Amino acid sequence: MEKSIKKYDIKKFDRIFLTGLIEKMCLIRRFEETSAKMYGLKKIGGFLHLYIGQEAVAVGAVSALDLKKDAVFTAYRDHGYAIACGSNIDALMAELFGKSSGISKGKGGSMHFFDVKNHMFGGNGIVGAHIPLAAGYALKISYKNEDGVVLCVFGDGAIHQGTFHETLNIARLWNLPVVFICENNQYGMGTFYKRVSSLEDFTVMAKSYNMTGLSIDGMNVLTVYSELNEIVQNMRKEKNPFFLEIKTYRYKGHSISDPGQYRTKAELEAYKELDPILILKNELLENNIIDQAGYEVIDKKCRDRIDESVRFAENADEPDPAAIYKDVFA
Amino acid sequence: MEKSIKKYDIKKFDRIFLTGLIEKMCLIRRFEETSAKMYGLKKIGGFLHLYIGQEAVAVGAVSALDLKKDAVFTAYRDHGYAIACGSNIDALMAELFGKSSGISKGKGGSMHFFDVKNHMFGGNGIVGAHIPLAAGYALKISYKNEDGVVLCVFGDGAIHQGTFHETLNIARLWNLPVVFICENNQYGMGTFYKRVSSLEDFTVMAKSYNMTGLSIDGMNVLTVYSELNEIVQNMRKEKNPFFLEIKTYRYKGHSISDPGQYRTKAELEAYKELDPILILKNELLENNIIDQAGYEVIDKKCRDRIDESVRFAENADEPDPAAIYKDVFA
Amino acid sequence: MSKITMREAIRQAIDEEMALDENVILMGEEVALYQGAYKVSKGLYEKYGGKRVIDTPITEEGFAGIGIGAAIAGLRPIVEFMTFNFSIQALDQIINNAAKMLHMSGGQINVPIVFRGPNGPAEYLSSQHSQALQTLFAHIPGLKVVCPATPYDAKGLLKSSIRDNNPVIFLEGELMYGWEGEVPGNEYLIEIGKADIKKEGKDVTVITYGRPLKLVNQANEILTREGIDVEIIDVRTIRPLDEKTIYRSIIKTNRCVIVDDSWPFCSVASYIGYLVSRNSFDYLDSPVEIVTSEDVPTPYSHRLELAVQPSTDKIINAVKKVLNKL
Amino acid sequence: MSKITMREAIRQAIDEEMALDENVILMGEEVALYQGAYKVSKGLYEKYGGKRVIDTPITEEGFAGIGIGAAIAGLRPIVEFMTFNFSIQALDQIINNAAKMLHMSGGQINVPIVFRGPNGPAEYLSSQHSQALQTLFAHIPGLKVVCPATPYDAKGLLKSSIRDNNPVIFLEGELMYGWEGEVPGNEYLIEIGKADIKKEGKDVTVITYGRPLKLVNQANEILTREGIDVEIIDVRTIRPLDEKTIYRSIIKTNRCVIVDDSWPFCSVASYIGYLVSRNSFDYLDSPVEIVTSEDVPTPYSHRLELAVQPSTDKIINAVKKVLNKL
Ligand SMILES: Cc1ncc(C[n+]2csc(CCOP(=O)(O)OP(=O)(O)O)c2C)c(N)n1
Ligand SMILES: Cc1ncc(C[n+]2csc(CCOP(=O)(O)OP(=O)(O)O)c2C)c(N)n1
Ligand SMILES: [Mg+2]
Ligand SMILES: [Mg+2]
Repeated sequence: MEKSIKKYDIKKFDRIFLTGLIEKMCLIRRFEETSAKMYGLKKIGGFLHLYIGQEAVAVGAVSALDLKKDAVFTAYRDHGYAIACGSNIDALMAELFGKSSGISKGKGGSMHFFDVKNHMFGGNGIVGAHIPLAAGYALKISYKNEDGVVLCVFGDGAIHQGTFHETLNIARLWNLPVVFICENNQYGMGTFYKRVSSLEDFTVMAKSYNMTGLSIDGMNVLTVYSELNEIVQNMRKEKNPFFLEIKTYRYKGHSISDPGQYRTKAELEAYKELDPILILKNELLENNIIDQAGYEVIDKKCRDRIDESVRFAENADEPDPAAIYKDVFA
Repeated sequence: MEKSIKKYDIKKFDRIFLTGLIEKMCLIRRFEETSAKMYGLKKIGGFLHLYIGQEAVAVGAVSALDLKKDAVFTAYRDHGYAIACGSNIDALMAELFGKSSGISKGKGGSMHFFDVKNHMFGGNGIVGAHIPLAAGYALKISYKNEDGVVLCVFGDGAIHQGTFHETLNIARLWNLPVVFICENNQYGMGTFYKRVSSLEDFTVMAKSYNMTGLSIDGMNVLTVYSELNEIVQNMRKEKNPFFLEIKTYRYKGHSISDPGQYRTKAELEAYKELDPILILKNELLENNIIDQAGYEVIDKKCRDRIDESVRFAENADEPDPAAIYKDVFA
Repeated sequence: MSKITMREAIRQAIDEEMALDENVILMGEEVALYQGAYKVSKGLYEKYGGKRVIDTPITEEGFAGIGIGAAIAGLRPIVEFMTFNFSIQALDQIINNAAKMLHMSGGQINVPIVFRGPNGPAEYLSSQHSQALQTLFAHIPGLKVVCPATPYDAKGLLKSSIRDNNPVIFLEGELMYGWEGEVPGNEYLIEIGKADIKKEGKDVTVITYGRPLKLVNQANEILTREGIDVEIIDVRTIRPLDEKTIYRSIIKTNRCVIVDDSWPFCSVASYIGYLVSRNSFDYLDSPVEIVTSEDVPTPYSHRLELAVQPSTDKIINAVKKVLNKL
Repeated sequence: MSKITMREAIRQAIDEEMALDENVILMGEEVALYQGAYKVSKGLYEKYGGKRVIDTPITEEGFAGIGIGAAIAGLRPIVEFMTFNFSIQALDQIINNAAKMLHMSGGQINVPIVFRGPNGPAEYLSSQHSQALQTLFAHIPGLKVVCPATPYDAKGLLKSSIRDNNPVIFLEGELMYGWEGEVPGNEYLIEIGKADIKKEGKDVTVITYGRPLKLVNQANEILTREGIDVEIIDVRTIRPLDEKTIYRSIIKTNRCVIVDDSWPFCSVASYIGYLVSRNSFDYLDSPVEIVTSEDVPTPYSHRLELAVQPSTDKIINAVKKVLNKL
């Protein structure tokens, strides 16, 4: 495994960028906490896969993109990516509430946030099924000689799927600009990733496709951002796919109905020390970029924004039953 | 790529074994030549994928097995494997003729030779689809604590299929005794293997599954036999899967209807120098194990056996139309 | 008799068959340590160990094929799909290997395997996770397709499926696991391919299977109050289909409604609808009606997903329609 | 008008659309250098180059998904399956991504893609290579399914399919590539979803699509000689289905036979059979008959495979049956 070292210098980032990162992570965290609460109140149903603990990955990675030309494809644990891409929070919350003003008109729900305006292409419920879609998007970029790149994010559970392997071979063969990100939160549902993998170091798999493979820490948003930035800038020129494992951890169960009994309390506690918001916050405090009061203003702003989105979603209209026959065909 | 070197000493093999090898290769060659002729005479229809040029692979590999406990799974280019496993030649030819005394009762044809008695489990027409079947068979061996091994043979075109990757991961994880053989005859239909692969050296792929990967010469039957023998003997004890690339060449088109215009005459001629029958024959002559007359006796015997099978197939009964409703359910 | 859930009935069937035959193994995602995403395999890993209750990676095509290979070799695997939505990735293995192996090998190789798991509409899951996929299997010769509606039927039919020497697709309604029903204490089997008349009646035959039986029962209560005497046939097995029981009923009632929660186009409902229209032509007093899912992907919104599915109202309407009471 | 083969008609449609719209690309196994396993893409690689005519590795699920992704991004890919038998490996991509994307994204993302290639019985290929798989696609809302029977229809419908903003499954009969028919020199389109009355008649309606039309025509010649006046409807598009043209015909003939080369259970034939039985109930003088593949895997032996398929004899019998002449 080619291990990444901390190669950023916090002083090189401007203040607005840094507070923007913490704000986005906070916004995701508060969105997720509120979603869970709303689920408890039966405002939301079905599966709800929370992103708490993983915020640095989506925020760091998406911050390295130019969403006018780049695109994001992810799986069902997609709230963080939509927020990182700048989706309207009201529309996201309304989607969870199943309302017609939801981002996917109440037809997609938690697993299917789509926001084409912001180049966020889902939200896919079938493990591994979006991996070729991302490469297909990149095929269009390459065909049109554009310099966009595609982020394709999937879990440690998805990496054994045929779609992953079939797609990486083609992506390398056709020089498609995709960053394949295995967001390794250590578990696929109740299964520790080593229990279903014949190897521990996923970056080895990149070699099968003649790609560079790198594994980085996903709890530090600046690490994620810096690595992605480098990869993305290179890719705009060199048009070669890249494989990246980002190690992270989810604090909640696989979905809201999962008590997560397959891991120890000690493990969970240890990872909570590595909370991505805490890490950035401490680094910002240490470097006098913000102070505690400044952080609290940001956090309050996020909480308020989420509360507002709940009010929006509560008051939004239920879809008309006739909507089921809309959008079957274009 | 871990390259194999010639590690056998021809003097260590007994004469009967060696003449057995050349006889089996001849039998395959004559069977294939005659099949092609019968196809021309419209006795046989559909796809006919000939094994000419690759005989050393099936014969060398299967000779290392004990077919009372081991098993063979291959794809549609399966005549050589059935013959190497000892299937009744009459039944094979009758199968090509679509007769009810065919090995698969005339229902399978060229692509679906099955001979359960001789542990030959097909014969599969969908590229890559038999790879998990082979691992499943090995799961039974492992479950019953038997010491059998399974040969799973597929082409250079099949190696990119999801089934290959999904199966290798599980096979390693569950310690299933399968020798995964990529029989690299350089082409998948009209496509040179490097045109559809992001890497040239397939043995690298073994690393993704924590397996040993080895590439060997498939034109020398004694090399194939010796390597397989070692792998199989180890596997009986250690129950770990193994990945082997065997480099070979097919002299005919992909199937009988393919003129093979995607390769040069020079390439074909160069490989004909490496004819597996010629190589073994020369080695046997040089070492005075047989003489030219001895070889001709063997070859004559093979030709006669094939002629006999044609007579058998010609005279065999067409299946009764009612047979279509048989064997739908057990 | 004791009242148990569908989940428990299925668990018991697997447990009993595993106890009887050591060739029976269970494999799938999260079936062992986690005891199943829907807790169907509760206690089985503990009882039978990791050699017989096997967690797989998320590779449906791969592990379905490995199950088929093991069945070819003589084991009797039960392969759980976490839901049948994911079985589409394994369809090539099921259609091209499991269903055809016996025929194309000229009778040499049979494939005793059960593919089971939740199927059909769920709640608030949108279109990829809320599909009733029986047509994809029922269309294929070489597969048996079973879809029970009660714990009693589920247990008896699953035991028969595990003992069957052919590939069996066993469809469990994703919303049914908590439903309760009487199941006898002693061992019993239910023959695959036999319909069950859940209620005798003389005015109209309502044919269904799986989850919609509950809706049919509810509709029946209302219709009974209105003086309409419904005969309810639960086919239980989609393939082979017990046509005789159906035709016999139509001779009596002369009217027929079929309720099915999959899409209408090329559905089981429309197939039965065709068979009845043809084979009971002279006995039908009105056209056969089918009540199915609406012909659209299932949306997330609960209001919309309910609008998509068969409902008591839709069934009542259909019954009145065939009785010319609309 | 000039006489060209089905192969050439399909090639022309692709060629013309590629010339018109640079977003149209063709991808699949052996489509470029080898010019297609069935030579449908002859000359296209030479004309449009490797950026637009793309050879893929043998990974159906992967390249189908990549095609869908490219369509999401705005290209209009034509994905060739060497045969539809191999499309089963790609079914998850087609069913769960292509068919549902528009609906589950609330109308944001449409998927303008054509999946095409040979489908249906071939000769001497046994069961894995000789399947008519239309049911697997026709069942799914969100897909259009087209299955032409003549070079004229194939060209006009394929051009419309390429221009359609939805996923279209375009099924070409594997045995039909060499069949000839008249095709005009000037450009034309045929609307998806319109049936074509291939022959008017008054005694009986025979509905079909794809390859079996030839058998129906042959049967018709014999039946004409016997004084039976057959109306032949070629639906051309399976989904959306032109029901009106069908019902209008039944009002005239009062008798109906449907011919389809897929398996009967949950087939297109039985679905149309149900629709006609229900919606033309008062006009039918006899039960609708369907002629399909026998309900078994296709065997290799030519004699057996012919026994499995629809035949002129089977069609004639069915027609006589609905006319009560048997
Ligand atoms: C093909 C398929 N199989 C099974 C599932 C059920 N399932 C949903 S999420 C999941 C675990 C995936 O884990 P991972 O890829 O690590 O992603 P994470 O949930 O950790 O983000 C499983 C098995 C599915 N959605 N699709
Ligand atoms: C899934 C699938 N896709 C496509 C085909 C058509 N096809 C048959 S053989 C073949 C080439 C396979 O090449 P390779 O694996 O190298 O085997 P070889 O023919 O060289 O023995 C192709 C594309 C198929 N049978 N199955
Ligand atoms: Mg995970
Ligand atoms: Mg090859």
